[in-house]
Amino acid sequence: MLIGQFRQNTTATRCASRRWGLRATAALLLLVPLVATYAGEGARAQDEAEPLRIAVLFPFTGDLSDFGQPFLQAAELAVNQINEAGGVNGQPIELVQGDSATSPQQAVEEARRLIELEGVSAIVGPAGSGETLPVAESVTGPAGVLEITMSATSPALTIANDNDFLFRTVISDAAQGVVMADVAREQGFESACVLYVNNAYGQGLNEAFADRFTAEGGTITAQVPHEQEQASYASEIASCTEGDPDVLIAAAYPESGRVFLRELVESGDAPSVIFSDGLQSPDMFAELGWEVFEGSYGTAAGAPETDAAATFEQAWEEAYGEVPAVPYLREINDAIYLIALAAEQADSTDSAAIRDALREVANEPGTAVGPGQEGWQEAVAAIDAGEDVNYEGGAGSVDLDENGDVSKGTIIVWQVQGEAIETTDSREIDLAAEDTAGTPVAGTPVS
Amino acid sequence: MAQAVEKSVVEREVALARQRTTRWSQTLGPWVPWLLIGGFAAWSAVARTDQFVVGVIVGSLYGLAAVGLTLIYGIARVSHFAHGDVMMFAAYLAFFALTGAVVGSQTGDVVFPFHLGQLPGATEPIWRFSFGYGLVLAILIGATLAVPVLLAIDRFVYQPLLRRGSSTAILAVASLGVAISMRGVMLLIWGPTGRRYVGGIRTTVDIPGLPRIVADQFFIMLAAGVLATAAYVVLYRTRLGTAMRAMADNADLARASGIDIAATRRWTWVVGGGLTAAAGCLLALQSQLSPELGFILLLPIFASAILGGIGSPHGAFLGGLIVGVVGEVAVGLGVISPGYKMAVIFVMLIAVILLRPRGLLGAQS
Amino acid sequence: MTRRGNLLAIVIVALITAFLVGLPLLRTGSISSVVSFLVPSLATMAIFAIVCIGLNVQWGYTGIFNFGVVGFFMVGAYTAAIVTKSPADGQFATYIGGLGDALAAVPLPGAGAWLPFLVAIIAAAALSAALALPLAWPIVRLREDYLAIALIGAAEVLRRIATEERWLVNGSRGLGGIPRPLAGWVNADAYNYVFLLIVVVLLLLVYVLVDRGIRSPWGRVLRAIREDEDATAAAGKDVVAFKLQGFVLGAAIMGAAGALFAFQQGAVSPETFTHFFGTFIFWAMLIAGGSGNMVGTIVGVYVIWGLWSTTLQLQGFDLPAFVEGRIPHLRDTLVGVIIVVVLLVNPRGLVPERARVSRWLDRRVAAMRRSEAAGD
Amino acid sequence: MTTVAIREQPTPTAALQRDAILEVGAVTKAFGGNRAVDDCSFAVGRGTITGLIGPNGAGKSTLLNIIAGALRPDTGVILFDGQAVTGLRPDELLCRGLARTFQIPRPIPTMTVLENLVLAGPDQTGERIWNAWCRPAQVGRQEDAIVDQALEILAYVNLIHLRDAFAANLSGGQKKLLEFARTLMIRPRMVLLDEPAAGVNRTLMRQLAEHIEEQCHDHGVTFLIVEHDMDLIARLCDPVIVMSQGTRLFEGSFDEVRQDPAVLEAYLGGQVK
Repeated sequence: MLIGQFRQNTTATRCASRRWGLRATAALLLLVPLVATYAGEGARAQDEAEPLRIAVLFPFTGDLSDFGQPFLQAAELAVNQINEAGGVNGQPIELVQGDSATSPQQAVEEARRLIELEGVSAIVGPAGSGETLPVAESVTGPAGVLEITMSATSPALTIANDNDFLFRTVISDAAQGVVMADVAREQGFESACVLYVNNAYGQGLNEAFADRFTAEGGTITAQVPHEQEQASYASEIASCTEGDPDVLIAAAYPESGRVFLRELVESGDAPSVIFSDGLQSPDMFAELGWEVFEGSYGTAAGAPETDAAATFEQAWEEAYGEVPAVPYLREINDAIYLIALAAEQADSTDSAAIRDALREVANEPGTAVGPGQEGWQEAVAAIDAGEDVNYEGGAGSVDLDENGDVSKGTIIVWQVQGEAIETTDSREIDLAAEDTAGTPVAGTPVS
Repeated sequence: MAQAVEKSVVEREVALARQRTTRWSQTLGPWVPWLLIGGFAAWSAVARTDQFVVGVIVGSLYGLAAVGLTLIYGIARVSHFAHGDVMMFAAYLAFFALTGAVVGSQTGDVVFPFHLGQLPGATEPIWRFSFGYGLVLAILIGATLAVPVLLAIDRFVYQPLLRRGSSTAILAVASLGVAISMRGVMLLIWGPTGRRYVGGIRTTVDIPGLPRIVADQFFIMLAAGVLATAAYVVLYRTRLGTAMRAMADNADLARASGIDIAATRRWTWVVGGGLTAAAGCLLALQSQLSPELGFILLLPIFASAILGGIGSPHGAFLGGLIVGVVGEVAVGLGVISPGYKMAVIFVMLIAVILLRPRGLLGAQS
Repeated sequence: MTRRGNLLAIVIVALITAFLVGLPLLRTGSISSVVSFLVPSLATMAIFAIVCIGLNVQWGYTGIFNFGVVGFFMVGAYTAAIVTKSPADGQFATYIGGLGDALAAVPLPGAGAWLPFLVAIIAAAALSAALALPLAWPIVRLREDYLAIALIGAAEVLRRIATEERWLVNGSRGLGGIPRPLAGWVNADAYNYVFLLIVVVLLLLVYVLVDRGIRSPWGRVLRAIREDEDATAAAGKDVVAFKLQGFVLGAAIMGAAGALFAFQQGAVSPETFTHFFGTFIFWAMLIAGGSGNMVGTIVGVYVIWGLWSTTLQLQGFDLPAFVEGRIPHLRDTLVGVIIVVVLLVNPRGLVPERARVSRWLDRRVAAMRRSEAAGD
Repeated sequence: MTTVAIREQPTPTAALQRDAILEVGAVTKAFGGNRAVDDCSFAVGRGTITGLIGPNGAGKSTLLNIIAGALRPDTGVILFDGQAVTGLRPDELLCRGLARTFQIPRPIPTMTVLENLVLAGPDQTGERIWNAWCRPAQVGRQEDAIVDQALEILAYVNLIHLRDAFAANLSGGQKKLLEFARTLMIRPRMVLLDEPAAGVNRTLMRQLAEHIEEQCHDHGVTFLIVEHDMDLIARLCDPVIVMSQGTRLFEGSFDEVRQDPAVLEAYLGGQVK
């Protein structure tokens, strides 16, 4: 450094002075933010009178972008209901959008923006486990901001390094895998192969299914992972069906499902297929042809047959028309309600305070309250009266355990009937009580 | 004394050098790769018919695109890292011509009022294909529209760089920039969701002794075959082809012998780009349209071109077939996970680069 | 020329700074939130700057055409994760390594807070270099476009391995719960500042090391190889050996940056390390800033990542729905266009390479000029 | 041992009798089907300035590239100072004292004249990166010594006034001179010059010729010069080797060469063709 300075001062003085001037300007410009810090005022005021700001961090672009818009509708539905019923702490909730772009890196940047610049008290999202984990570990956990994901189902989130700021309103993949295995056995299938998307979601489903299926006496012939972007899945399908399984378990997204399901059928002697929730896509079936998969079963995290679920459906129909067969809408709705209730209970918009109140309002004991305008009004009245409340949501009872997970949930069984996806069964699962797991509770077909 | 010893070294070398011409390895050596490839092809055609057929179909498309790549490299002197994206871009243009769809919002497409799908009977399936004459027209239009785009890119990006005497590497970086921009444009206009020309399950054709083949795949193979033959005819039976090959051999010499360098360059982009675009459309027919697919295609296409020998069009086509078949069959054996398909292709690429850098049919430089 | 170039660079840097600071300020009106937003962003930039310095050693100085940056970056990140984490409990995660506890138990003052991380960074650089060497050994003497496609392939294979091999790095689930250096020593509020400090110190260290290397006879040989391999060979230099050294040093630097990235993110998974994010962005930064110039590299990182960040800011404002839903795509397109435009308009980048770099030679020439001037 | 298919060939023994610094034995190099160098053998005597001439396409430059290690021969052997150096890299040859220049001079264009010379300094400690990091003082001392040597050589070849000019901005002749100066940096025992006179003006050429003679006579440097300029050959070279169609046609003094009918035939034949 000294040498460089020396040279410039001595050899090309005229030129050097100008260059130093430029450098100084550059340095000054870079210093602006730092200087401004000290000139600026103190920390952001956590005013009691401030409205509650909740952010959604949804995949509006990227691989899962199909889900972004319905997800946002679900969040808006809850926010509108609460606001029409008087808001939280007497103020309407403000909803802020962020785009995770289905990319961990962008999700992290966005979470940081939502927290620091938008000043939100809680984030709902992001969608995938691959994004949720870095967001929780590097942004919301250290910053102490509540994060509730509605769809990240990887078991790894249970043990995330999140300072207890990460929660989820969706049950782990294990539940769905268990029900898929039950359905397969009930249909009388002896052997099965699993074709799963090679990510946290597919892997979790694959494991849960395989464990349960073999425990129930079935045989797994193959477990084949696949990538999302492929020109052809011929070799994956071939490896999967090589052992002549009775049924193929497809745990994937529509993006790849479109391609491999078509190739599967075209290959001729295709086995029956059971679909995961990722493939619960009417668009995909319409494109492939409904008649091809007539009578095939699938599973999804779904609504229990409770009043709360009915309330949600009714509200959705009033607002937007028919409830689309998109997963996790109820979970989003529940997440917003939980945050609002906890904020009401804590009488604060401070993230930590909301977090502390979250389990109180979600778990027993307490007066059961549900979603919807009326539900909100009842809940606020109960809280004002100093009573405990226990939120029972559209997706289930949403009881949060010490890890921030829900262990009780409802898995629906759906079937392709005609040109529609119809729910035929709905089963409650309690992963905490292993021996009772998967016992059909509401065995009667719906619809 | 030492001098004498050294002298005998020289003389022994000289004797050996003259002997060496008659070694068996020199006569048999060139046939070894062909025996290996032929043996593998025969074995996989019998033992792994399913994967072999898929490999041939996908491979013929890799091959077509690799012919385009090898022409563009050999004549226009661009290491074209935007090649996969050009394929996808052309496929999307055909998609637009057929359906008129561009993404207007997050919920649905805005449909352009005039499109081929509106023509009477354009979507009525021909024979057992899943598509009608509309798609054939759309592919032609897609390929035709892609060519001027390529010519413009060459005119405004690659040529100025070449004129400035930029290195291969700079051109490759520029083509990477082009690839990223093209991918971005596709994402902007058509969104990230995968598309396809025609939905539904396609009709299959049963031929005794063969696996079920989707009728569309006959079309793909036929079209690939016709295009490859056409390319061969253009390159080896026309004045233009002679000029192109002369330019690939030695641009200065070609200029000296009165060949219009600029025009030949343009025609190279037309022929090479057209083949690439057609390969993209056919690939989209085989699987789907997706902006992300472009970059993924790059490795197999380059592997095909290098395997066949850069600068050798028929080598590139053959290379494509080999890459396609080996990739599919290798993961079809069940020994390695299908996720390693690209790894198999990568290993082939490295092996060729190391063992036979001029490729199977490439001229020794 | 240089003056105009410098002016342009300053104007662009100023513009980016104005956007980076101004947009959030406009949004929040609170300077402290802007600062707490920008501090982690600066840390990210510093990490990316380290990657770009690595790429600059490879491309800017040695002329090796690495389109597989993401491979080395990822290897570094994963290495850091498995070195610092506790051993796998097998419940949700299987991976090899997990030396964090063992290293924390080493009887050194406060070992738990720094030793695993120091080891992790060194291991990340070493493993990255160890992978780069056998990979580059056969192909470094090849044509540059073969090298590029081979490295794209290699990076893709590394990504596949990370996705497929669960026993190694937990497969597609990735690794979470990566500890952070010095986390125990400071409270959570101040941590972002501490981390920024750590990253900047490492950036400076890498900068000084590379700068010293490049401004030595070693760097002179690298630059000569970049210009003309045959002529450099005729000047008595073992071209392949020097290219390998440049490549391996660059890869090691990328690996170290990957380790820092893992600490920052706290979780790594294969889906983070896309070619776009892990390779193309760095190329855009290097080309925009000026390859062959360390300051230029850092300016490039600042400009491109600032642009990136700024586009995210725009989401806080009301925009037409058509634009709003496409901001990331617009930004991706812009990255590509920037590469092309810079190559066409100003191939030397915002801050062009300095003509002569050897520090000893510089000093001698300066002295000679001085004495000549005195003699006149 | 059965010998197969030995073609009739002038035996190299005559050349090998003398004290040779460089021996080329039965070197063959083919590009595609075209044999650029075809079973060529000769020797270069120590301390001579040997000319290598021949019509265009005779394989002179290819042979020079093979000797200098830039190309690998298909068959054949090259001995430098009695040791086999076939297939060694250029830098390994340089270590042994064999330097070369290029037909079209190739200094590093983005470096100054001085830097180009300093680059060529042999055995630089600072070329190991850990030395650059850890022992800057030692590197600096050596760098100073190399700069002194480079300045000395620059003064010797009369390029000192261009010390800080970029090599890209030099004239063709100056570049040739710079390349010649570069070979001197390693204190060579033998220098291969590829058309040193091509495109060089008379003054510079005379200067160059003087330097070559001086180096040869005063420092015992052997030169092998590929050249088309017969004046230069006539002035400097003895002996002169004539190549035609990839092989050695004739060897002798310049006067002998000029009168040999086979040589004339080769030249005229080459020109007619």
